[in-house]
Amino acid sequence: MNFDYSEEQKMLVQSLERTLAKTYDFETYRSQLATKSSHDPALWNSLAELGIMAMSLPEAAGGFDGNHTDIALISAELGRRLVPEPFVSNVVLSAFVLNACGGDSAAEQLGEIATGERKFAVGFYEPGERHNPLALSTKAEKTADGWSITGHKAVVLGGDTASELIISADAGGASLFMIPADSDGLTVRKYQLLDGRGAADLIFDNVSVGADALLGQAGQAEAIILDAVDRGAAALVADSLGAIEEIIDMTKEYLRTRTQFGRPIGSFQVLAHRMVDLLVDYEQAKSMSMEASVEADNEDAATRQKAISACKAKVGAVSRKFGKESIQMHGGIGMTDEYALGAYVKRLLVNETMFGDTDYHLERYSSL
Amino acid sequence: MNFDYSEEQKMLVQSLERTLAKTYDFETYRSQLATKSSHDPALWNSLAELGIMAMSLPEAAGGFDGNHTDIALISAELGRRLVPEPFVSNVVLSAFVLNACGGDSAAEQLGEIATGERKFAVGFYEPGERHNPLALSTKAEKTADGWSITGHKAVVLGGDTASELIISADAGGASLFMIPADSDGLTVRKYQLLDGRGAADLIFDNVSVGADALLGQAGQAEAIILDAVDRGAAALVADSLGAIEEIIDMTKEYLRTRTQFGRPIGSFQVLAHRMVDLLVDYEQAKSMSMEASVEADNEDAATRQKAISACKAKVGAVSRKFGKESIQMHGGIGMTDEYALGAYVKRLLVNETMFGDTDYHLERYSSL
Amino acid sequence: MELSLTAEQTAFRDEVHAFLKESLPEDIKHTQTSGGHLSKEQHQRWHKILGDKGWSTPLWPLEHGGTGWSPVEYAVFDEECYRMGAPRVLPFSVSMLGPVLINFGNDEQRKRFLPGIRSGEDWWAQGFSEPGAGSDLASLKTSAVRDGDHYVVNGQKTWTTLGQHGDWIFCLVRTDASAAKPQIGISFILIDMRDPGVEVRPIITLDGSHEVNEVWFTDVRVPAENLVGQENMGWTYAKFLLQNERIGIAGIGQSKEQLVSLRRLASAEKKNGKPLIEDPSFRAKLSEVEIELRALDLTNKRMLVETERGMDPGPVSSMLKIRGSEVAQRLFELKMDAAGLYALPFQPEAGDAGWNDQLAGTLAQARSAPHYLNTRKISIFGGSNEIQRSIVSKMMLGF
Amino acid sequence: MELSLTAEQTAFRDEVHAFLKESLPEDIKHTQTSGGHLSKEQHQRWHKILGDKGWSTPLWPLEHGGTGWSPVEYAVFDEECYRMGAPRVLPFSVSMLGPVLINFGNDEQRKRFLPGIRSGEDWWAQGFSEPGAGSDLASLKTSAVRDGDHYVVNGQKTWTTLGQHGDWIFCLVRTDASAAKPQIGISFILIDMRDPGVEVRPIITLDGSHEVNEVWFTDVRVPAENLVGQENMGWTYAKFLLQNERIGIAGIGQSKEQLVSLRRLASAEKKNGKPLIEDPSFRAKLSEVEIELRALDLTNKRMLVETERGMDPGPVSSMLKIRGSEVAQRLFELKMDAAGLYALPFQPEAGDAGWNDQLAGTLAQARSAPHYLNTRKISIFGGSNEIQRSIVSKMMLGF
Repeated sequence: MNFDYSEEQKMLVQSLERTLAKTYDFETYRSQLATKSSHDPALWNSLAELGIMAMSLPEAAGGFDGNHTDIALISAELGRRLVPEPFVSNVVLSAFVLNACGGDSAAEQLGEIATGERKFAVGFYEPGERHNPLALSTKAEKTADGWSITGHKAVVLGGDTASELIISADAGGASLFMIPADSDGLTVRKYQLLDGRGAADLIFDNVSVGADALLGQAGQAEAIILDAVDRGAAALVADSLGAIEEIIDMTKEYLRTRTQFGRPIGSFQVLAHRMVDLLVDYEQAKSMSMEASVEADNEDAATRQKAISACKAKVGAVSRKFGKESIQMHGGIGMTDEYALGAYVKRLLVNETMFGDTDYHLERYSSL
Repeated sequence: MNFDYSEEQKMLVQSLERTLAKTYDFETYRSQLATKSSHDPALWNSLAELGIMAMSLPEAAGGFDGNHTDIALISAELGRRLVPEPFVSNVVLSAFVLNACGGDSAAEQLGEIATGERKFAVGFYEPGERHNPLALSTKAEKTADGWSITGHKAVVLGGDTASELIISADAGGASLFMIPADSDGLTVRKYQLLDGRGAADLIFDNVSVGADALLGQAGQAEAIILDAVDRGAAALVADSLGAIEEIIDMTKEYLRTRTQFGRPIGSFQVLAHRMVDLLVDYEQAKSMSMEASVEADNEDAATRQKAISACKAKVGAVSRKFGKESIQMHGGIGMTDEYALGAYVKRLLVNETMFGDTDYHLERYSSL
Repeated sequence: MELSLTAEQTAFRDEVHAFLKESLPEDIKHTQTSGGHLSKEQHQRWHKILGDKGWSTPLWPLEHGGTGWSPVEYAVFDEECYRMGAPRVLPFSVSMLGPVLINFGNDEQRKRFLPGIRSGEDWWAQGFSEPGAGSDLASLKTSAVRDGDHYVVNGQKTWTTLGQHGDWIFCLVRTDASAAKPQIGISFILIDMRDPGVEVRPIITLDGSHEVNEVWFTDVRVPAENLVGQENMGWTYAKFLLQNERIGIAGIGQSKEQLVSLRRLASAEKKNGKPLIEDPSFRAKLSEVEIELRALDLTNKRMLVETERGMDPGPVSSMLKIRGSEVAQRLFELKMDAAGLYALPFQPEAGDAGWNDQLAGTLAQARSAPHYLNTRKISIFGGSNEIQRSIVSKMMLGF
Repeated sequence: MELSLTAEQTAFRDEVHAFLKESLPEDIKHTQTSGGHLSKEQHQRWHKILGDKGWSTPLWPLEHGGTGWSPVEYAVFDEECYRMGAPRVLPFSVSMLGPVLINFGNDEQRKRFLPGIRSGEDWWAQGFSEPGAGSDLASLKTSAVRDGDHYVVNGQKTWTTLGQHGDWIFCLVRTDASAAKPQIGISFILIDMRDPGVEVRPIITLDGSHEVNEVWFTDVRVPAENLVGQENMGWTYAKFLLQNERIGIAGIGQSKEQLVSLRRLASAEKKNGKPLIEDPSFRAKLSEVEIELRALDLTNKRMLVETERGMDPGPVSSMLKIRGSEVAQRLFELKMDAAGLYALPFQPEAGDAGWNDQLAGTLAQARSAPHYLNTRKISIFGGSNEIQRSIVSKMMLGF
């Protein structure tokens, strides 16, 4: 039993930290938001050059054969710096699905993810069915030369920047399809999320695709979907931990330096003790996040799901508390858009809600 | 809309307060516990003489035709003084059931309750079915000259002192029977509850009773049972409010006078602010208790049940918090048996759990 | 004890209902109930309608245009407004400044300002908080230096709600910097925001809305007749003003309205193929806050009645504000959770009048997270809940 | 990162398991797992069995009888004990006094006292708290006045756990009443409880059990050689002792055992005709505490490892105590709630060895409320959770 990261992992994180410290501060983040885009090609390329997209991918696709603890380390840095780039949708979800489904073009596509040159996104969820990734109204009907797809995918992370969309549809059971974003009959309604990351609703109206659009076997996708969602959840949890660490630093600093009634507000016992409870919660969340990053790769689905759900539920609850308490402790300044705290709180809200919210995972945990 | 008690009510409470202040302090309570009995005939008689048993009973039975706000006022005083006497089981539950079922001897029995000369108890609950008063395994079978009863009634409040036991049994639907405590085949397993009030488990093994043991109509008792339980719940809630007021006084006093680190512990902000939250909770609980005491008499069952469940759930949650917080604020002394606080905390636990606990009422409220 | 409304109170409620039904403009009702932001014109139009009816300043003394309503009647009015989708009149002029002018102003000031408050024609902003003086209000630094028959004001106020619309602002300013205690040497003064040297800068809050502002004063010359009461006595008037807020401070009407809208949203959302509102775990949370609100409603009325009879109003308003804000925040939180994934797209303009772009999700879903974020403020502004707890503990524990 | 046990650690766990299976007496296991009170004889018998194995003082330095286990191995041992129903050795002699004697005592004292601690033959009690010195330990008043080659001790200690069995008590006493700060002038001294002038009076706690005591000292003559370390330096040793508690302080093993017993109880109880453990609302509460415990288990091991590598142990033990006590208390609370109506009959003797009267409900139900009440103490004794929070905030915030 050990809680250590490898030397390679530490070096990767250090170079990522250094790059972001140089190129991406809160003002950069705000300017990027002002452009109404979640994506900056220059930043994306510099991240790709660091190797963060390749780290966890198979060697055959130009990757370094890493595991989910690599993903977790990288996600934490992106969360810490509020980077809105579509890392999770490409490197975690799309790469996993492509790898799991195999197929002729998979190696090539994984290679494009590793270099960052092509972007993918994965859509499972649908309107009106909350957090269940297996609830499926989207239909894929067999046609003479392929498939015709009709349905609606909700809040697809990275759907605003992807050229290829991987979605689940009912073709005699849950199945996966890859569809170009510019297909006829497909409306991609793009928007940004609370924290500036990008997403889209995808509306398919009899979209015709070739036979090769089907990834893997028709009707056999449930296990892959659940596995992909678990990996996405584990990545977002790590992202939250990065954000929480930043919130802790900001809040401790504020408690030490902001004075009211002639003394630092941290010297008021109610605030100091509440900060301590947050610190204990942080340690608990950190432990769960570490466990999730290890178990995300576990091939035993029940063990993996139990660990992921425990973690998503716990980190979700802790994140909510951090959001409320850090704003309250900051007072008015915490309410303003030009102070970074609010951006972190919104990042946590998105991470909490994506890939199953706290209640969903608490219930799944209970049922396992 | 007004929140006032009548002059008669205020006078009754004052005389009850005066009597208890004179005759029943914490040391009296402890000596009574030491006797392993929930009942002191002298105290019971002096309470009867004040008219507190008669207050809410019908004039025809020698009562004063009062309502449930009278019960609430009296219950609060009994809670405030930790009096373990079987007031609720007689004056609230038994009197209501006897009155509701009518019958030849009802007036006489109500008269005996008004004077305190005979004691009754009501048993609806059974082992293994938690807080549902309608779950019924006890059977009453018709015999040539009456009924034969077999079953088990759990934690019957006042069952240790009652000479007559009113229980529910299945006789083609929920039915009520009155059975002498000394009947053959009936085992009355007496004990005291956490706070010193008395109760018993009743085990019926083919207990033969006459035809007149049936109260009201066979199979028609469900509405009466639910109504009786609601009245019991409203009385216990008022009892809790009395206990909570006493806890508030003790805790405020302790915060003001106990010094640590050279200052009163109430001057430590975390304790002061937690006390404020308790005071707000108390006001909320008090409002709900008032509403319950008014609505307990409401003939519209849905309105009554909704108000009672809201109140029982709210006061239950507040009581639990008061128990934990008041002990924590007192520190070690709050853990000891010879300090009164623990007795109040235990009184609250009994009141929380009897006649449906917090979860039961939250769920019932949700379903109405 | 009688917890239902009396026949008179019921008749009064019916009267309010009938008036609102007849007089509340459809567009205002729509903006209000859909969770949008009212425009300045909408605020003022509604204020004027109430003023014409004599109901814009109900709690003022009769001789100044009050209605003589009891606290319970006011609560009935307040609830009926929310039930019908009517906005509340903003508190700055009516609930804050008005009573100060009535109690501490002079006849000249009352004659000059009360009519514009009653009609809503004058838009008043509040200038209390400063960047360095939040919870510790008395440490404020904005200065007013007497120069002939004027005061020259310099400094900065912040968190000025809807100050972007302001005609006038009432401010706490420091008139004696040498006073022994920070509470001494503060004055209460009225400043025309259209005067030279007054600058309003927007503060965008984390939900993306522009509701609060900074107000900067650079050598603003304020006529000395705009001083309210005595110089250096402003702290007394400010304390009076803050305590005076207790009626309506629990936000019962607003929370009841939010509860209705939460139930509506949860009925439309699905979980496991059934409406979310039928889900046991959601129902338990809904019931808990519903019961808390039910209790708060009664507590509010009970305390207002007790205050009328002489109970110390200090802890009452603080206790009501603490629990009222907790209940309101919980309702908005549950709404965001009920909205599910569609709480996440950020479309802050969606609430603005005239916005007509395509939404991801419904308007209720789209507004849920911004509302949640925005209402974090209610436990901070107007004296944080920590300050409120200290007020109560001081009064009830002595610490 | 590798969160599973290594092959060596698994082998170690198996070794512990095999030893416990062979050596744990059936009666001790039964008393322990049924939630009863161990008798003095049971405590000492088990202590001796562990001592004979060399496992009674595992965390001591090897040369004094320690095992050289790593923190993770100790955690494995601790959990396996609870899994098998083995009691923990009481901390007073082994975890508190022992390390102080090893670090600050003299050879003579070590030779005289360590063997009796390892074997459990000497029953040690702790004499720190006083009626006026709870959280504020340094304000203690019990005095020790030097008289020739003795100290004469007068005063009163309280909350002395299982002091009714005590042979010896280690005490903080005031040896210099004129010191400038209360922390100065305190000494650490060992007192034979069988000496004249020592009186133990029971304190019955609100759950009806006799676990803690008052210990009164009237002119007790203590040989000067029983002073540990230097006179007036006792506060330093006491702080060392309290910080030294971090291993095991989170109570993981005990809470895991309680979780099992909670699940057992909730499987036997019925709600709406089905086992309570299948009820969604109960399951949600169970899952929440289960997840919290799962996190705490990892946090505990992670922090112990970090402490070994030089992380400041101060905040670690406080953080683990805070959350560990909250989890434990929550488990006992859920157990009481799960027990339903049969939590209410008060049968405090039901846990005593040999009690054979008829119970209302099962033993698990009967013990549930007394256990809930009794475990309120764990956030009070040994430094209340408020004190722990202040320790952490001092170290991590500077306040």
